Parts: sequence; C-alpha cells; structure tokens
Amino acid sequence: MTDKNTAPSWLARLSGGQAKQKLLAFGSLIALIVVFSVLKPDAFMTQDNLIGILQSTTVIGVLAIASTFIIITSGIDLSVGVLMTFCAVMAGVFMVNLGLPMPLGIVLAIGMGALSGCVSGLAITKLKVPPFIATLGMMMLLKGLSLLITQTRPIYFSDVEGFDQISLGSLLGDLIPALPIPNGVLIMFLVAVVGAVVLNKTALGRYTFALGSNEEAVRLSGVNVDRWKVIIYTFSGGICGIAGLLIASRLNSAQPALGQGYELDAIAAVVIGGTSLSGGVGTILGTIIGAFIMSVLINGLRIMSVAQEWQMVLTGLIIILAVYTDNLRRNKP
Amino acid sequence: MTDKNTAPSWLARLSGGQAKQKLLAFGSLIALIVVFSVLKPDAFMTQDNLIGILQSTTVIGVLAIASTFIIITSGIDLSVGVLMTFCAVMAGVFMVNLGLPMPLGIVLAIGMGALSGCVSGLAITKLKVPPFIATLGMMMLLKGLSLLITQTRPIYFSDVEGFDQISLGSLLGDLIPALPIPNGVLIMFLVAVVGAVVLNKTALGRYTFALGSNEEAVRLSGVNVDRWKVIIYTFSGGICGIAGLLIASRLNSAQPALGQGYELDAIAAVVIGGTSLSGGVGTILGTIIGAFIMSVLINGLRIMSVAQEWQMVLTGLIIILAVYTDNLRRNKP
Amino acid sequence: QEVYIPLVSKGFQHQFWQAVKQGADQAAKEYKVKVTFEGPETEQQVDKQIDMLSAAMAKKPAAIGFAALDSKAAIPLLKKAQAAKIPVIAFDSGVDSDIPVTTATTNNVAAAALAADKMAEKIGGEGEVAVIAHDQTSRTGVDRRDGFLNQIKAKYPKIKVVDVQYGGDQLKSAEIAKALLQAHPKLKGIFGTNEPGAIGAGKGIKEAKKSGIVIIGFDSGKAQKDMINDGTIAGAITQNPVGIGYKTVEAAVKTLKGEKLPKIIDTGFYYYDKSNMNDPKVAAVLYD
Amino acid sequence: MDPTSPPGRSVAPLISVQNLSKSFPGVKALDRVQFDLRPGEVHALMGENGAGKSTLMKILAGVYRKDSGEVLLDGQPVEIESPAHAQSLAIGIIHQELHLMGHLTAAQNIFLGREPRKLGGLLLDDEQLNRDAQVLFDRMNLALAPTTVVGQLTVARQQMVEIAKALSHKSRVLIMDEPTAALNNAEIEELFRIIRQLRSEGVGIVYISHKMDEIQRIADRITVMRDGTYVATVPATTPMAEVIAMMVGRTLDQADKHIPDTSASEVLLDVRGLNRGRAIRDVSFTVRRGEILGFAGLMGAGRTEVARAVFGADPIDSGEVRVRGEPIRLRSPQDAVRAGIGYLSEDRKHFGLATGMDVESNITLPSLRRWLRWGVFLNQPAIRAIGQQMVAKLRIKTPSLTQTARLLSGGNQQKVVIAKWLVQDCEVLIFDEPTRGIDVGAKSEIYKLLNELAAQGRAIVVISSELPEVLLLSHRIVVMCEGCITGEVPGDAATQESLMALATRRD
Ligand SMILES: Nc1ncnc2c1ncn2[C@@H]1O[C@H](COP(=O)(O)OP(=O)(O)OP(=O)(O)O)[C@@H](O)[C@H]1O
Ligand SMILES: Nc1ncnc2c1ncn2[C@@H]1O[C@H](COP(=O)(O)OP(=O)(O)OP(=O)(O)O)[C@@H](O)[C@H]1O
Ligand SMILES: [Mg+2]
Ligand SMILES: [Mg+2]
Repeated sequence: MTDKNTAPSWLARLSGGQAKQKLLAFGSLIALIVVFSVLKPDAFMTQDNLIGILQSTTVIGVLAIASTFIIITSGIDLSVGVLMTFCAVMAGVFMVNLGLPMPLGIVLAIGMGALSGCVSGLAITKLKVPPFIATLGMMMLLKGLSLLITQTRPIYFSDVEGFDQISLGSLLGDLIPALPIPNGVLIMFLVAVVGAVVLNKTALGRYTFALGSNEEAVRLSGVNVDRWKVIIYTFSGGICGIAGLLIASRLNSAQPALGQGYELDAIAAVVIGGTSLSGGVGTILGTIIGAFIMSVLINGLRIMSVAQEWQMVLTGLIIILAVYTDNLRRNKP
Repeated sequence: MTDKNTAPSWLARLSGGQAKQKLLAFGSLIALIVVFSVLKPDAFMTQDNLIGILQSTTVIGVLAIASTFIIITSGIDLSVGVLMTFCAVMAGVFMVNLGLPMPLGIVLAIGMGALSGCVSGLAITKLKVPPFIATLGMMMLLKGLSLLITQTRPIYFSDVEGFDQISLGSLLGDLIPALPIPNGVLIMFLVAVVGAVVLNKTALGRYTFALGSNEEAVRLSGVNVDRWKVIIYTFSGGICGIAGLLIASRLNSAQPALGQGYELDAIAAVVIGGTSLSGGVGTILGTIIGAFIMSVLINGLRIMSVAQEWQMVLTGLIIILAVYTDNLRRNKP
Repeated sequence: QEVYIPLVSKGFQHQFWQAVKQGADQAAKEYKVKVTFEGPETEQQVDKQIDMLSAAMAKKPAAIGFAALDSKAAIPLLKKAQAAKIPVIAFDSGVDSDIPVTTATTNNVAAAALAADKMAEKIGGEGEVAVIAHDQTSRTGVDRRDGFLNQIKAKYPKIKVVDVQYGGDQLKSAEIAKALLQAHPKLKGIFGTNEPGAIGAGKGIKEAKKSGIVIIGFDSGKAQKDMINDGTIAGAITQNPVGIGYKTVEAAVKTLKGEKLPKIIDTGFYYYDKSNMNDPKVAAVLYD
Repeated sequence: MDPTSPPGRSVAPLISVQNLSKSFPGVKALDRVQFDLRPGEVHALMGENGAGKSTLMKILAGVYRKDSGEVLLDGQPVEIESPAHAQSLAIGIIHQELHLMGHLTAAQNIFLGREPRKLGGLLLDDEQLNRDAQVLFDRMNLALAPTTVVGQLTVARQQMVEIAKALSHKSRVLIMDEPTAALNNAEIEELFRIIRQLRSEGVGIVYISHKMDEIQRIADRITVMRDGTYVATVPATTPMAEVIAMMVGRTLDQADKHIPDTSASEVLLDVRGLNRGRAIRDVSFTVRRGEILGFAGLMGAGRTEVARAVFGADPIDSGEVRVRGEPIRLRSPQDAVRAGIGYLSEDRKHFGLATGMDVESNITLPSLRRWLRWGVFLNQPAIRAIGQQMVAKLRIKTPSLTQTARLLSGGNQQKVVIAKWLVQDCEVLIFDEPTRGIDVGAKSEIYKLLNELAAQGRAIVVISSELPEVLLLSHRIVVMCEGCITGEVPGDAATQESLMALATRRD
C-alpha cells in the first residue's frame, strides 16, 4: 500500500491515495499513444487530431464517471446510455418545444436525469430488484419514452442561441488561441474533478465505498442504506444528464434512437481504469484514463485505416490486455 | 426453505430442491398468458401462434441456459450472443465452404463454441481479467472474426440437405400430426434437461454453485478453481454452439452481424427465472420460465398491435415487476 | 370487418422508416384499411424480424407488407402465407422468390452509382475519396456501398477510394469523418450512405473546421437539408420513402381487389442539392 | 489437567520450521521464526493479536508462500505450493475465519472436491455423501442434518462444520486456528475429546487459542510468538502467568470485579414481551444506567436473535423496546442507533466490518455524521485524530490508518469493530461476543473498558458464551434457553453451575 502520509500531493488525494497505481495505469495509455505516434506521426500527433480525441472522449467519459459511482457500490447501471438520450430529448422539449430559457432548460434536463436515477434507485431499494434488472428495465422504458416523446423524430436546437457552444465552443481557445480546447472537454474534466471530490471527500462518497464493501455491515452500523443508495443513483443520473446535454449540443439535436450500447463502453472504461466490478474499489482518475484508452485506441485504429472488422478484433484483445497488465502492475508494486 | 426430504419429486430434484418457489414463478408466466388470451382470444391462443412463441423462445432459451451456469458462478458472459453467431458462421464454413458432412459440421461448430468459452475462461483465470471485461473483449473479438470470416456476407445453407430441419422440421409432428412442435423446441428442452442434470447431479454443477457461493473457500478446499472455471466456461460455450446451430438452421443461413444484444435478453431471462446475479443460487427450470415470460410478453404485445415504443416501455416495466413479484413470493413462503 | 395489413419493416427508429410509415398511414386513410408498422431495432436482427412476421400472421391479416432483412431466411414463413392465401407485398428491397405479388423499391445500386457520378463531377474526376457506410451487412448498406465503389472503379480510374468505414449513429460517423481527415490529408470527398452517415460526415468536417471537402449524402431529414443549404453537404440522393410506404399499401389493396400489378414498382430516386430542393417534385419526397 | 506425558525426545518431528520469514506490504508478519511439531502432540501456538500465528499456519497450509526459510516435513524440505498440495501432504487446517460456501449444504461443504460418485464417476452420489457426513457428525456428537444449508446456520454451527471438514481429511498434521472462539462449553468438550483421540492416533496438532484454560487442559507444549518473532517453546506445565509475560512482554493486572449499586438509577433499556417466531418467546428485561447485564446460554439459545431484534436488524412479531422510558419505533438499525443503541455483531466478517475499507473509515462509519463539515464534506483531520486515538486506546496493530481492514489479523479486526461503537458513543451498548478472537492482554483491556463505560452511566449488555467472562463482568445475568429467558441471577451470587442449570432447563 502506498502510504498517504509520505506523498500527500493533490493528485494522491483526489485519487483516493492510490495515485501511484493510477500513474502506473497511465502505462497502457502512454503505450498506445507512443505506438500510434510512431506508426502515423503526421496524422496522429497533430493538434487537430488530439483535440478530436479529447472531444470524442467527452460523452463516454462523463457517462463513465456516472457509472463509476454505481459500480463502486457493486451495482451496475445499464441505462446510462439511454438515460443520456432521454435527457437530451427532455432538453429539447424544455428549450425547443416549450421555449424555456437555456439555463433553466439545462437545469431541468439534468434534473430529469437525476429523477430517472432516483427511479432506478427506488426500484432497487424498495422493490428489491437487482441493479442489473432494474436498470435494464429502465433502459427499455426510457428508450421507449424518448421515442414516444419525440415521435421518433430528432429535436433540433438550431433556434436555441448558443446551445451548440456548450460542447463545441472554446472559451479556452478564445483566451489562448494556441489551445482551442472545446468547452465539452473542459466540462468533462470539471465533472471529473467534482466527481473525485464527491467520491473522496464527502459522505456520499464514503457511503458509496462502504456499500460496495459490505452492505450488511453498513446497515448494521445504523446507516439508512436505502436512502443512500437512492441518493447515489440520483447523483449518477444527474451526471448522465450532463452527458445528455453534451451530446445534444455537439449534434445540435436530440437523437432519440441513439445511446444504447454506450453503457458497455462506459463500463469498460470504468473497469479498465481499475474500478472493481465487485465493488468497494475505484477512482475517477482511473476512469478518465480508461475512457482515454478506449478513445485513443479507436481513433488510432481509424487513423491507420485498419478495416473495421480488424478494429473490433483488436479492440477486444486490447481491452483484455489493458486490464491484464493493470493487474500485473498492481500485484508487483 | 423448503425441506428437500419431505418433497422428493423428480421436479424438486431437477430444480435443485427449490421446486416450490419455481412453481410459484410460473405465476407471472400464467398471468401473462391469461391476460393475452382474454384480450386477444382468436389470435393469441391459436396453435400457430403458440408454436410461434415456442419457436421464438428456442435461441434465447438455449443461450439463457448457457448463461445460467456462468451467472451461478457469480460470473457474467456478455459474449453469448456473438458467440452464437460465431458458431453459426463456423458451421457455415465447415458445411458449406469446406463441404464437410453435416454431423461432423455440427460437432465442430459446437466445438468452436466450447473453444471460445475456453478462451474466455482462460482469460478470466490465467490473466485474472474480470468476467465482464473478458467476455466484453471476446464479444468484440468474435464479432470482428465473424465479419472477417464471412467477408460480411451471410453464408447460406441451401445446399446442405436437411440442415433447416434441425430447427424447423418436426419429428413430433410426423408422429402426432396434431402436435407439430418444431425440432428446435425439442432441442431446447433437451438442452434444458441435460443442463439441469449437469447442474444438480455432477461435479461440474456442484463446483458451479460452490464457486458462486464462496470462491476463496473452494480454493482453500484444495479444489483447482481455475481448472473448473475454465471447464464451466467451456461447457457454457458449447451450449452457445447449439444455439448457433439452431439459429443458423432457422434462418437457413449464418448472419455474421446478428447476435449482439441477445446476451442481455438471455441474462434477463436467467434473472427473471430466479437466478441470483451474485451467484450461488439458480435453476434451469427457472431460466426456461424466464425465457418464456420474455417471449410471451413480446409476442402478446405484438399480437395486440401495441406500438413499438409502448412495447419497449411495457417490457421494461414488466421485467422489473416480474422480478419484484418473484421477490415478494420468496419472502412470503 | 376492417381490412388489416401489417407492414413488417427493417427498422422503425430511423427517419427513413418513419417516412415510409407516414406514406403507409396516408394510403391506409385513403383506402380505409388498418395498417400497423413495425421493425426490429437494428438491421441485423433477422430472427427478430421473422418473429414479428410470425406474430403478424397470427393476426390473420388480409395482406402483408414485408421488407426482408434477409430474403432467404423468411421463405418458410412466406410459403405459409402463400398457403394461407395471404398476399405478400415486398417493399424497400426484394425477396428472392416469386411469392411476393410485387415489390415497391428503390434501385439502391443505381442510386449509389448516381452518387458516384456526382462525386466525380464535384471533385473534378480525380483524387481521394472515402465512404462512411451504415453497416456491413444490411442489403441497402451493401448495395449503396458497392454501387458507389463499382461505379468509381468502372468509370473514374483516377479516383481512389481510400477507406470504407461503418458509422451507425451520427456521433460515431462524425468521429470517423474526423479520423479520415487526419489519416488522409488529401481527401477530397466523402460519401455517406444514409442519413446519420451524411450528417455525421458534415458534423465531422465542421468540427475539424475543414473546408473544400465534398460530401454526398443519402436520404433527407432536417439536419441534412440544413447542411445542404449551408453548403456543408454538396448534395444527396433521396429515395421516395413516403412513396414506398404509400405504394406498398396501395398495391396490397389493389391485389385484394383482384387487380394485376407489375412485378416491380420502382419508386424512384433523385439527386438534389441547394438548387433544386424547392422544386415541388423533389420537395415532395423530402422529409424532415 | 491431562495426565499425558510429552512424547520422548527421540521422536523425529513431523514438521519443522526454520528461519521462516514473510512480509506483506508495510508489515513484516514473520521474522526468522522457528517451530516444530511432533507426532502425537498438541502444540499450542500463542501470542498477541497480530503476532503472526495465523500467517505461519497459512504458510504450512499452502495459502501463502514463504519469503525465506525452510519447512521440513519428516525431515525433508518441502515447498508447499497450494492448499491442494498441503492436503496431499496430509496437512489439514481449520482456518480462523470461516470459509464455507453458504449456499451449499453441510455435507456438500465438507466433501467439496472429494464427492462420492456413481454411474462410473459420471454423477454425484449425494445419498452416500450425506451418509458419510452423518457418520462424521455422529462421531462428533453433533446434532445437525447433513442437508442443512450452511448459510442458515449460526456461526457456532458453521464452526462445527469447519471442524468436521478438517476431521474428514484424516490428516497427519492438523492445524486448528482458534477453533473454539465461537463454541460453548459442551462443544469445546466434544472437540477436546476428539483432539485427544487424534493425539492417541499419532496425529500432530497445532492449537491456537487465546483461552488460557484451554491451553492448560489440552496442550503438551507451548510456543510463544511476539511481533512476528519466535520467543520460546516451553512445556505446557509452565505457569500461565509466565507464558503471558512472554507473549506481551509485560505482566498484566487482572480486572477485578466490583458491583456498583445501580438499583436506584434510571432504566435505560426496557424490553417488554418480545416475540419472533420460535426464536424469541416472550423476552422481557431491563438494563439500568451504569449496569452491565450479562446474557448466558447455550448455542442457539436465542441471545443473538434478541440482540438483533432489539437493534431493529430483524423484524419482530410483537413486543416493545423503550429507551429512557420512551417506546421506540424499530424498523431498522437506523432507528435503534438514533435512539442511542449500538450493537456489536458476533459475526464481524459479515455484519461487522466493511472489509474492503480502511481502518479509519470503518471506525467512523456509524458516527460519520459527526465527522462532516457543513454536513457534506469529510473532516479528514478529525477522522484521522479519532482513528489514531482508537488505535492507541485499543492497541490495534495496523501499519497505518489507511490499511484495508481485511488485511488485519482476526483479533485486530474485532478491535476495529469495537472501536466504531465506542466512537459512536451510544447510551445503550449491546456487545455480542465482544472478545471473540481477542488475546489475553487485550481482553483484560476490554473488560476494563466495559467497566469504564458502565461507570460513565451507560447501559451495557454483554452476550458471551464464555461463562467466566459473563461471571467476571456482569452485575446481573440473564440466562436464555430455546428462545425464552429461564432465569436471572445477581452477578455476585452466580456460579458456572447455576448458570448451566438454567441454560439447559427445558419447559
Ligand atoms: N494478507 C495480508 N496482507 C497484509 N498484512 C497482513 C496480511 N495477513 C496478515 N497481515 C498482517 O500480518 C500480521 C500477522 O497477522 P496474523 O493474522 O498472522 O496474526 P495472528 O497472530 O494470527 O493474530 P490473531 O490472534 O489476531 O489472529 C498482522 O499485523 C496482520 O495485519
Ligand atoms: N440446531 C440448530 N440447527 C440449526 N439452526 C439452529 C439450531 N439451533 C439454533 N439455530 C439457529 O440459531 C438461532 C438462535 O441462535 P442465536 O444465534 O440467537 O443464539 P445464541 O444464544 O446467540 O447462540 P450463539 O452463541 O450460537 O450465537 C435460531 O433461530 C436458529 O436459526
Ligand atoms: Mg490469527
Ligand atoms: Mg450468538
């Protein structure tokens, strides 16, 4: 174990004292970047492409942060992808159909995410349905709702002034023209920092770990387990709402049929980042690294014009290997 | 708990002594059937439609049986759907491309399923990658391979004499014309019976439960945990191979891009059938009932011409409720 | 009793299928028949489509409209329909069998070849182009991809297709477009074989702030029309989905009345761009 | 005392350990330790919590691999690679922590990996399996159906299943790591009978326990360890005070008993007419401020059930619980904690410890509210401070406050669980087997602590299967049998005999 007292950096604190391991977990990421840079130096390591990679990580990254909380409680949330879409749709309903002002629309859309998360949480705690099934049910339900609400047509935000700037504008680029990082990327990092603080510095985070470690012991410590679970799912749902806004802004529309399957990418990012599916262990920093491993891999293979069938084969292999090498490092400190 | 000694019927034995609970789990199924029969008597309760329901349960049913073993060990297998497709493709390669005789082709296709299961098992035990990731990786890998092998084109079995009879023919119907049950359905029930015997009467089954119950205890008992896990995944992979043959025969072709998403249906069937995702508990009979609940539900909604969006919403709700009512019954014996 | 005609389609979530449904509903209203419309979630789920067909037949319909994902796989059921004297109208893509009374369809290979011609015209007959197709296995995906590739190969030897990638949804298509631009700096054009593919390509180009890339799209939809208007997409091929839906139902009704129908009802396709978008003939087949 | 004579010097040792070392990250668990075991002897291994006893034994059982040193079996060096390998070398072990498969039956647990087969090995022969288990249980005088699912057994019965499992192996070396921590007297007698029989058959037995009287009764030799090092091996006839001094490196003063007069003080906990199925039948009792109420009874008497019911952990059929005269709603442990009741479970692994979390998080779990700033953010310095305070107060042996609780030695885990209830600062504390697995030194500290807590005006309930402990601590003793309270005796009038009589009274 790393001793926190000997290396109390902000990094170590944010990542819950496992900074060393996490820094090592960068390994797979660095390795991938080096390989692609060597193989395609002129295309991969360009500013445009790097920003493209950052941009392409945002949505999965934010969904993965939401999933990290759930997975640390030893739960699972299959609805994150569809929930994101549902929030995008609701943002459209509020801002376009009802014409509410953008800030209010944003808050309400995130609120819808939190509400849906809350419903999953209630199904899990009050109906005692296992998370896998509760969120599988929610996935179908929300997908149907998104299609019903939109009558299977996208909602376009063209008339909502500045909505596409949420994801695509670049406040940073306006200040420092050499760094045209899109706002969506900053939002992802902001969500990550807030997520890490909540996970490691608040009661919610503490109970997240505790529930994943031994739920019965937590109950017998006099903690209202049900309430905290609902709170955690609600919080995670709210984060999915942010992902919904990001994707809606990026596509400048709410696409009601998109989103299914994204949950697997999110969960893969979480696990590659060192969070245990059996609960009790995990960091946000790891999750972000995991999300980048996924997006760098896919971008690199595309840049190299690898046929998509081979992309699948290689992605499958590399996901397994990334988790394997991460294991190796953990066991040899 | 039901007392095994007081009710030793073959049913109780097959279902591992939880027959009473399982018989109750029939409840949801019967309820669905009654509702649909009342609402659409002339269309739902017809011989054709009932046979259609049976037929549409076969593939998911067999995949769910394969998943039951994995889930009882407290593992999960996301690759079952794609593995099924891979086996269908390999059956095509063996029988159509290489022109091997059908019986040999069948054995080899099932063997490919077992082999893939074995690879998953090795990734889980030797590389210590969690089942979720190992099988997610396998899912991508096998999907890519299926597309590569077929060059993304279906392989048609039109020239393989009698291949479509595996699933669509009716040996029973030839004997008893009033009961034209397709062979695929019989095969599913056969797999269920063999699966139940293996699960409850053999060492493989015993270790399946033991691993899901407390893996560390199994290791400390001197059992070669890794070996048995590999065996269980191999066995389960072989069953997926049978599903691959069933679907290939039903479609008279191997469709290389099909299969993803089927794993969720299979897992849902398993859990609705009362198997616990945390391992150690489960029955094949329950799984079959779970698979029928899913297919009756979907068929019934279609028969009632419910809009597809509403079908999704209702399926989501009913899956949650089915597991909820199953919980209720368990807690009030 | 009301005449009931279920349409079993290849999908229902895409705008294209919704437009087909719209045409079917329109015809249903005019001919006073009952129509339902459903299709699997992805165009790979051949067996789910067959389950849908089987449930549709259990409802004892007067006729069936069917857009086969894999025409051979459905033949046993179609034979059953034939035996039960339920006429089958194929739509969107054909069924390799003589059971369907008629087929209401677009010639996707020819439509994609037209896209290739337009692409060649816009980039001046030479250079690198790429394809963002919608998936590897669906009939339309394969026809449009191959229709485009074959036309280029046959007629434009100086044009090189450097990559074919498969998008699926808008977001993934946009990521692919950006990666294509990185990998092939000299890229001159992208053909998106369906609506998300075309819009995604446009998005990707916009995000990468590249100009001068020629995008040829397929189908319509509001976003694609907007992009054509603002010049991001040079132009697109449109089929006549509303017409496909309408003709399918109409054909069913006519068959039930005993009318003779041609084996193929070609619903046609058009190339459209900024210049002819408001032409009534074109505007009629575009959808939002 | 046993009249057995230690085996002669000429006997070659079964197992001999030399210069064995083992480190874990941050901990040197064993430092050049030596140990030997002769056939037909009971060799006690003693030491404080965290001294390295279990680690040494786990190396012999193939659970851990040694870092350096030598293990000789029959004079031949061996490298014990896995539990299976240890079994094949006829080394059996009863682990300190229970390792059972909760969903399997007792018989299935015992014979896992060695199931009788039928039909040419194809199918399992469960009839034979159950018969074999029954034979084993009969030999142990254990009234347990082989088909019982072990997850539904109490800890004590699970421990008996573990013992049965170890016995079924017919080992030449049998290691018992605190086998009696969860057992009552009758069961301990049964176990000793079996141990003596095995000894006479030439089996070498390593016996780890913190119960001095047991060591005196059963052991032939004693090896003492301290802080991962070897101290000495002495004959069991050595006075216990000397052995303890070797273990802890200092002499201990016995906690002495003085019973304050609490008859006038306020009734803090008042339980009336509690019923829950057949497990709790019309149980009523009161505890006053400053009082320690002992609960005695045999295994399965229902004491744990009563405690859990009072704590709101299990639903009740009828009855009322009052705290400070106020009836409380009991739907969940949360209600109980809010009313000022704390409950230390007898099963720390399942109900006590969040095993994956670190020490300080566990210690502050029930009281987390108090360690928050603005009700949201963790007050890390305060958490660190209270953690340090508890580690010092209870002498918890841990490399740091951020050590994962699972990696502590068994006794130290128990201390962590005690610490979390001390921090929560409840008025009413129910301790279910509080000293299970705790070493002598720490035990007397906990006794002092309980007296202190009572003296501060709290009401304490102590459930213990060790009669001397109940007798030493309690101001009043309630005895249970089969779900009923069969009697109540003042602490100064009670004797082991009188308590046993009440504990076995059936009506
Ligand atoms: N797997 C492990 N990882 C890290 N530290 C460990 C591990 N196992 C044991 N330790 C540490 O090694 C030391 C010795 O532990 P061990 O369990 O052998 O003690 P013990 O003598 O059996 O104590 P007790 O009487 O409490 O059971 C302790 O400090 C413990 O924290
Ligand atoms: N012979 C038995 N077989 C199986 N279960 C038993 C048996 N005896 C008791 N039990 C279980 O134990 C419960 C009561 O035990 P409980 O743990 O409350 O007793 P206790 O007095 O605390 O004893 P212990 O010292 O074992 O903890 C019963 O409700 C029952 O579930
Ligand atoms: Mg120990
Ligand atoms: Mg007890």
